[in-house]
Amino acid sequence: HLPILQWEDKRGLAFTKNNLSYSSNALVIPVSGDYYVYAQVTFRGPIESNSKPNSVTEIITKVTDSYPEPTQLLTGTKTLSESWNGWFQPIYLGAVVSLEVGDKLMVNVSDIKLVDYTKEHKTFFGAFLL
Amino acid sequence: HLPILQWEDKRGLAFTKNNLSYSSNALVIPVSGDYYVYAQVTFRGPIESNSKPNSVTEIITKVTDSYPEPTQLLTGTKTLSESWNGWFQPIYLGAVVSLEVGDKLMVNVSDIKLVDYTKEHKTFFGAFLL
Amino acid sequence: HLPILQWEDKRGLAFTKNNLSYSSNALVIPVSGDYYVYAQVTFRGPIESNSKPNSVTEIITKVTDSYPEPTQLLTGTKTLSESWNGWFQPIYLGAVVSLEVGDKLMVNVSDIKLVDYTKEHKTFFGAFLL
Amino acid sequence: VLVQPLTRLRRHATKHRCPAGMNWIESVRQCCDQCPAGTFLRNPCTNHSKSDCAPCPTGTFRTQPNTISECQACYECDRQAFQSVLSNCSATSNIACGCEPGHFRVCLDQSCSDFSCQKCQPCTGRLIQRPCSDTQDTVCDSSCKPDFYTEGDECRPCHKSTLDTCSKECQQVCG
Amino acid sequence: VLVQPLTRLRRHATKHRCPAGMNWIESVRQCCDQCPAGTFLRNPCTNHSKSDCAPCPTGTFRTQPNTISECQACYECDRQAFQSVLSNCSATSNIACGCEPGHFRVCLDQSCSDFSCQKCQPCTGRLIQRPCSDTQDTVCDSSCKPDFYTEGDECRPCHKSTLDTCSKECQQVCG
Repeated sequence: HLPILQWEDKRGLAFTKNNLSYSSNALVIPVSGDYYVYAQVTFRGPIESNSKPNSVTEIITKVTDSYPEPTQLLTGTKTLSESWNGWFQPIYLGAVVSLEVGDKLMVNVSDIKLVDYTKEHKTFFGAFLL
Repeated sequence: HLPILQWEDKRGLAFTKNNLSYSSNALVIPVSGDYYVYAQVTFRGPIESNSKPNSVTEIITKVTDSYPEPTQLLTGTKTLSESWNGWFQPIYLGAVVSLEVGDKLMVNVSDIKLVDYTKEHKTFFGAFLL
Repeated sequence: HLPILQWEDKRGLAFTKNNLSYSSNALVIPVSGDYYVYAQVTFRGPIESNSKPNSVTEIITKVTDSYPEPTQLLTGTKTLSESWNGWFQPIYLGAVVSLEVGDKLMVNVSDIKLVDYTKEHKTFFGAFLL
Repeated sequence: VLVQPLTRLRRHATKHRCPAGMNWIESVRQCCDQCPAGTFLRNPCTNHSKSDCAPCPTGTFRTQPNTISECQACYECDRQAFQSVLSNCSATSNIACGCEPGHFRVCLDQSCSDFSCQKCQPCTGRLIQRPCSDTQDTVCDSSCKPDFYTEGDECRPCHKSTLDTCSKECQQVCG
Repeated sequence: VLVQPLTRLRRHATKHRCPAGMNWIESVRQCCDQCPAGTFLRNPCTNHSKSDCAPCPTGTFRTQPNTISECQACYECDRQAFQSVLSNCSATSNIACGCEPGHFRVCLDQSCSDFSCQKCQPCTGRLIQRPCSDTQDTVCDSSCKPDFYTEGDECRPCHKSTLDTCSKECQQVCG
């Protein structure tokens, strides 16, 4: 599977409340229902590794006790045509999904080294119950 | 008008509830109010037709009994600069709009042949009442 | 600081209600709570000025009485690789933020001359209380 | 990197252990038998009735035993982008896509779940070292076929008539 | 351009004037002392107790006196993109990033809050007019160094042996 992003859940703009908790890289759903789930990842390059990625991908995934494999809920895939002296590419995803109590939500990316983790307002992830 | 996308409303991750129904390519609003409406379309190319599109457009449109013409609610337009050995371009749109009971919401695109319809988590459309 | 966008808050699709008001380029928060804040700016070029921007940036900012400097809440930054005979680039941002009564929300952009203000459905800004 | 999850509900789920082949179902607060691959849990079990499993509707599938309330929607092959169906979607397996004859896969990333189908290169004027396959382009010989001469990185057929332009490679032909 | 703000609450905040060094706190409807830079307002003041200010947790900061309920998260320097730490984040100041030696900044826009670090150009065969700095690439002399000759826009070293290719610039070397 694609690498999973880690998140800050307390400091700065980050917060969790109403029992929606964050543990081992996932948001844990406290009660079954329909949630609006969203995430933005800002990708940037080039990085020192000589590989020239030709695309970036962000996927919001669900892991549930009722099924042994993760389910891809939302996917954003963008090919890169940028010249190589520095590029930035944000991908935003958001939609309503039906979730069960105990389900876990995670964000996977095609290449963790391409994620801009330097500023909290450029890469973020969240959910709220409707 | 630009071609209208068709949607799956029952199988897989798709669902409708609380009387918000889907019929003839449109979400039908069951009660007047303010809704957060959103849609993502992943475009991809090139396709066998030799035309080289230089842009892709996604529009969320409203059709209402009170006015003979559709209203464009949200539009995402992106020019394409990608090289021609395969490109992907997601466009996400979302905002709050005031809707009346019976209004219909649809998604139009500049070119249906460029829409990546192969995976439910890459192209999606929805709305919820605030 | 980066230039601040001005908005239409009454005509066409625009509206404010429930005491969330718009004044001097900002949405004013009537009561403390968690809000889903979103904005899309469509950028376009080239414009007559000979400068060739190599990127566009959209930032949703908070100004609060409790702190003398604005806080950047959400940022979308995209480098431009488009050829120079006309390009469009939408950037959508949205997330949940905790706000206090009296806080002001604004949208800043890297270059106001590059903003496509021609159609209300291409560039928009809003917020709703959860 | 920032997370801001937020919801407005109270109850907290605790972990439950079930015997093999069974999953905990929160709504009935008991362990229920898993439904076999190809089906989904239409209604949970009760004290006096087993899990009610229903077959996945056409166009959906489940590859594993489960207690999930819907089946996954099948992918589709991208016919307009020269993809072809290797195996159809069944109740227990997703569709598998490849490339139409004369095309090969160019993966978008390592997972290759997204790929485009590129035209195989024709080895005009060269011998084929390795034919085009679903996953790799044709590999052409570096030198030209007999009766062809190199011009730039192309191989051109030798013309009987033009003696003067007869390069070394075309000697037999020009004779 | 469209705005669609919307919320579901009634009360309307009116502007309150507080003396210098104090801010209006809506939740207690009174003016409270500002917390100094490096701290945040953990609990507002009451009629009989002062503002309860707590230090910013590590990894966060506040550069100004305030009555805000959390500190701002520090930025991080983009080590994978050759950025280096000029000064660490402290309770009262954000981290400051520059470029690693041998690299210079290429600003994304005027604010230069985002920048990439590009390799400095080596002035092979040229004298350095101005060395590479954090904010500017090396400036090389337009003409080649002695014992070097121009070929295209490159400067190549003169070879003692090859008299015939000895251009004017290489005269001393070829002798």
